[in-house]
Amino acid sequence: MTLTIVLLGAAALIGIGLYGALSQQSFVMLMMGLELMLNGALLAVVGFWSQGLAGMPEGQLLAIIVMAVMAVEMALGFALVVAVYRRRQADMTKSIGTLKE
Amino acid sequence: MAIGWLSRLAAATPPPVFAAVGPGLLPATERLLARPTLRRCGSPREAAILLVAGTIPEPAGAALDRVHDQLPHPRASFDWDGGGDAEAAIGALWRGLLGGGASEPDRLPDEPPNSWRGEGDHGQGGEGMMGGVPYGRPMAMTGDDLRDGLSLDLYTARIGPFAPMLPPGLQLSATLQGDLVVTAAVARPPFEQPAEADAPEACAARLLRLLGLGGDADRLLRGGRPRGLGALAAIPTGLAADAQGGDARARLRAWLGGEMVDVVCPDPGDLLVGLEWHEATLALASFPPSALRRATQAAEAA
Amino acid sequence: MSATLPLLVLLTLAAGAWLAAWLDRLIATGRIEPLAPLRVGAALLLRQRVTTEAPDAMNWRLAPAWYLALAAVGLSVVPFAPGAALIDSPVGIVVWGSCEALTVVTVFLHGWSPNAPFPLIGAYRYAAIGLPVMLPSMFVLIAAALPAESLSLVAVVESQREAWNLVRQPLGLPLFLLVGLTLTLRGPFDYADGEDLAGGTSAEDSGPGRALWQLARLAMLVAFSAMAAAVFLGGPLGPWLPGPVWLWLKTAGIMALTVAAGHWLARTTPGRMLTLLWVGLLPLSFLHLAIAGALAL
Amino acid sequence: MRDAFVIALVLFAVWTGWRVFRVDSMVRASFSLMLSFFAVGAIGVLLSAPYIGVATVFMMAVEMMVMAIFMVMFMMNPAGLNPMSMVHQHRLSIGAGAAAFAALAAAALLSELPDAPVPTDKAVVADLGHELLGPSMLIFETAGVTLLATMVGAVILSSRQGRYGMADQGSRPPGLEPGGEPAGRQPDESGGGHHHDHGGHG
Repeated sequence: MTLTIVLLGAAALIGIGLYGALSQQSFVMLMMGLELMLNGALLAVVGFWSQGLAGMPEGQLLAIIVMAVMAVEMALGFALVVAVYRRRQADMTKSIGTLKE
Repeated sequence: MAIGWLSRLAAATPPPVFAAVGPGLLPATERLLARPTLRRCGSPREAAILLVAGTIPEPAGAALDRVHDQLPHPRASFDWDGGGDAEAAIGALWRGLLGGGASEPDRLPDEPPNSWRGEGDHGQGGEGMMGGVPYGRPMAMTGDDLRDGLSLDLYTARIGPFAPMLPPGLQLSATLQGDLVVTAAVARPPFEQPAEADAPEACAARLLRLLGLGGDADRLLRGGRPRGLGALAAIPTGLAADAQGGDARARLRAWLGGEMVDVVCPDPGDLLVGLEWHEATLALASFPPSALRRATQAAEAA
Repeated sequence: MSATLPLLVLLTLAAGAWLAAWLDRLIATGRIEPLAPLRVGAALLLRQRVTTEAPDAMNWRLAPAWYLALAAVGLSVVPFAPGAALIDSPVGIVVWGSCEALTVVTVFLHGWSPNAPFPLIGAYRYAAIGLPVMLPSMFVLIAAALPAESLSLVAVVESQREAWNLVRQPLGLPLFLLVGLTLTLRGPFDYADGEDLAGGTSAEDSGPGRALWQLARLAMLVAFSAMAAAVFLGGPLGPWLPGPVWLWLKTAGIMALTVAAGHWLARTTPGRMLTLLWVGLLPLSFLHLAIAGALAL
Repeated sequence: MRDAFVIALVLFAVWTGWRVFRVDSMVRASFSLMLSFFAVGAIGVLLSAPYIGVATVFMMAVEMMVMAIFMVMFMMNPAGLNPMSMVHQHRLSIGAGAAAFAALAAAALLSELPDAPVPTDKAVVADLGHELLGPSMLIFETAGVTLLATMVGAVILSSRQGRYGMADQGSRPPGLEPGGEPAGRQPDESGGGHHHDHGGHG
C-alpha cells in the first residue's frame, strides 16, 4: 500500500518534471524540470528500498548516487549557463542551438 | 490594559532616534547619540523620534519629508538647534508617544510614484517582454561587471542626503551591479560642518561604526578608548589612496593615535568606481568631512 | 525525563534568548539592566508595522517565524541529559546541518521579500558568505563525530566522557564559533544586517516584525551555543550537578564568548572575507578533519 | 497512521512541484522546488531512511539557494512587470508529461510489488556507512572523482579567462603561421540569439 502511494507520487513528479524540462524556454527553468524528475526518482528509490529490500543497504546507496547525480547536474548546468551567457547574453534554450564558437 | 502595561514597560527604554543632520551640527549630533540614554537607529523604520539637527537647506527638504514618512507610527520629530537639553526633550516626546500622544501624520501623499494601472498592449505600458517603462517603472538593463565582465542587470539610484552610512547631505547618484559600484557621481555635496567634525576621535568613530564596532565608536565619542580588535586589519590596504601616499588604513591609524589628518580627497566619483558598497562607504568615511566637501565642490565646479 | 524535554527546550530557548539580549547589552554598554530586553521588546510591539511597495508579503511575514523554528529544531537535537534529546535522531548532526543551511535561505528570503534595495543587497551578500561558511561547519562537525563513530549527538556526548572534544580537537571550537557568528548575524560575519546598508535585510522591518526577527536571532544564538556546548564541551556531562544544569552553564559560557566576539572583532569587507573563507578557513578546517581522522584511527 | 502522513507528504511534494512552473516569482519557483524536495526527504525519514531524508533537506537547501540566485541573475525581466510567456512546444510537453505519468503509474499499479519492509531494529545509518565506506569504497571513490571532475569542469566553463583570451571575446586560437587564419574549425555566424560583439578579432 505504502509503496503504491509512493510510486504514484514519484510518477507524478517525473511527469511534471518532464513537462517542465520540455516546455520551458529558460535554461534555468529547464534545469528545475530535470531536478524535479530526479526528485521523483529519489522518491521511488527510497520507497522501493524501504518496502521491498528488507533493509539491504545497497538501496540507500542508490539514493546517494541519485543525489550525487543531482549535484553534478546542477554544477555543470550552471557552469554551462554562465559560459553561454558570457557569449550570447541569453539563457534561452534556443540560443544554445549550437555550442560552437 | 495590556497596552498600558506594555507602555509602562517600554517607557524606560532609551528612545529610538534617527538623526537627519543638517549643516553645522554633525559633531554635536554624534556626541548626543553616543549617550547610552538614547538609541541610535540605523534605519528610519526602527526609530520613533526623527531628530532634525539644524536647518535643512531647501533642496534636501523633500528628502527630509520622505524620511519623516518612513518612520512607523506613533512617531514624532524634534527640531534641534544644538542647544538646550535635547536628551530630556526627546525623552519627554518618547514618553508622550507611549502614553498615547498623537502621532505626526504623513507629510507627503502616500501613493506609488506611478499608478499600477498603465497603458500599452497588455495594460502595463511596457513594450514586448523586456522593453519600455512598465507601470512607469524603469526596466533594469544589463551592463558589464567591472570584475569579470558578466553582463547582468544594473541598479541605478540616488542615495542620500540622509543615508546613515554616508556623510550627511551627500547625495550620490550611483549605479550598482550587485554591491559593486559601477559608476558614481556626486549629485549634492555634503553639508558644511565645523572644524570639530574633523577631530580625530569623531573621524575614527565613523569608520569604526562602519566596521561593525558601534560600541567602540560610542566609547570614543564619550572620550573613552576603543576595545575592539582588528579595526586596522579589517580595512583593505590601498583603499581610498590620497595624493600624499596615505590610504584609509593609514588615516584610521593616525586618528586612533589622536592625530589630525589633513589630506586632499580625490574626486569622489572616481574614488568609488570599482569598489564594493561596503568599501565605498569606508572610503567616504576615511576622509575628514571638510576634505570631502572641498573635493565634491571642486568636482562640481569642474 | 522524556515528558519534560519539550518544556525544557522551550524554557531554554526563552530564558536563553533573554540572557543573550542581556549579555549583548552588558558587553556593548557595560550597563546591568535585567529588564532591558523585555523593555525593548515591548517598545517594538507598540509600534506600527510598515510595509513597502509591492513586497512579497507572505515570505516577509514567514521569514522570522522560520528562523525561530530553525532555532527550535536545532536546539531539539541537543541532549539535555546523557541519552535524552527531544529529537533523538541517529543523524542529529545532519539535522543541525540542515538547520544551518536553511538559515541562509531564511535570511535571504527576509532580505528579498521587502522589495527594497538595501535589504536585497544584504540578502545576496549573506548568501555569498553563508554558503562557504557551511563547508567548514560540516567538516568541524564530522570531525567531532569521528571519535563517537556516530552522527547521533547523544553518541557524540557519550564519547566525551573521558576527554572533551575541545581537548582532543582544539581547532574545532574556534572554527565553529565563526559559524555561530554567521548564523546569528553577528559582528565580523554580519553581512546581512550591517550598518553600511542601514540595517541590511532588516532595514525595512518595524514594529512586531522587527521584534520577532531580533528574537529569532537571539534564539538561534541559544541553539548554536547549546550545540557547541554539546559537541565540544561534553554537553550535559559533569559531576555533582544534574545534566541540564551543566548544559545551561556551558551554553551560557559559549553564548558570552560569541557575544563578546561579535562586539569586539571588526568586520572586514565582503570581498576579503570571501577570500579568507575559501583560501584560509576551508583548508584549515579540512586539515582539522584530517588530523581528527588520523587520531581516530 | 504512517500511510496518512505519507499520502499528505506525497500530495504536498506533487503540488509544490507543480507550483514550480506556475508561479511568477523566480525565487518562489526555486523555493517551491525546495519544498517538494523537503517533502520527499520527510517521506524518507518516515520510511526508515533518516540519513537519506535529512541529507536531502540539507543538500537541497543549499542547492536551491544557489538556484534562486541564478534564476534572478539570468532571467530577463526579473521583476516580472511585462507579461511574458517563456514556454515552447507546450502541447507536446503536456502530452509527454501525461504519457510519462500514465505509463509509470500503470507500471506501479499493474506490476506485483515486493513486500519486504525494513526490519524495525535494523541500524540503517550504520549499514549505509559500512556499505559506503567499507572495504571497497567503490561508490564513494567513483562519486568523489566524478565530483572533482565536475568542479574542475564547472570552473573552467564559467571562468572568463579562456585558453586563448577572454571567453566573451571569442577566445580564438592563434594562427598556425603568424597572422594566418585561426587554427581549428571555423565557427559559422548563424548561431545565437541577440548577439553583442565585443571588439574585433581575427
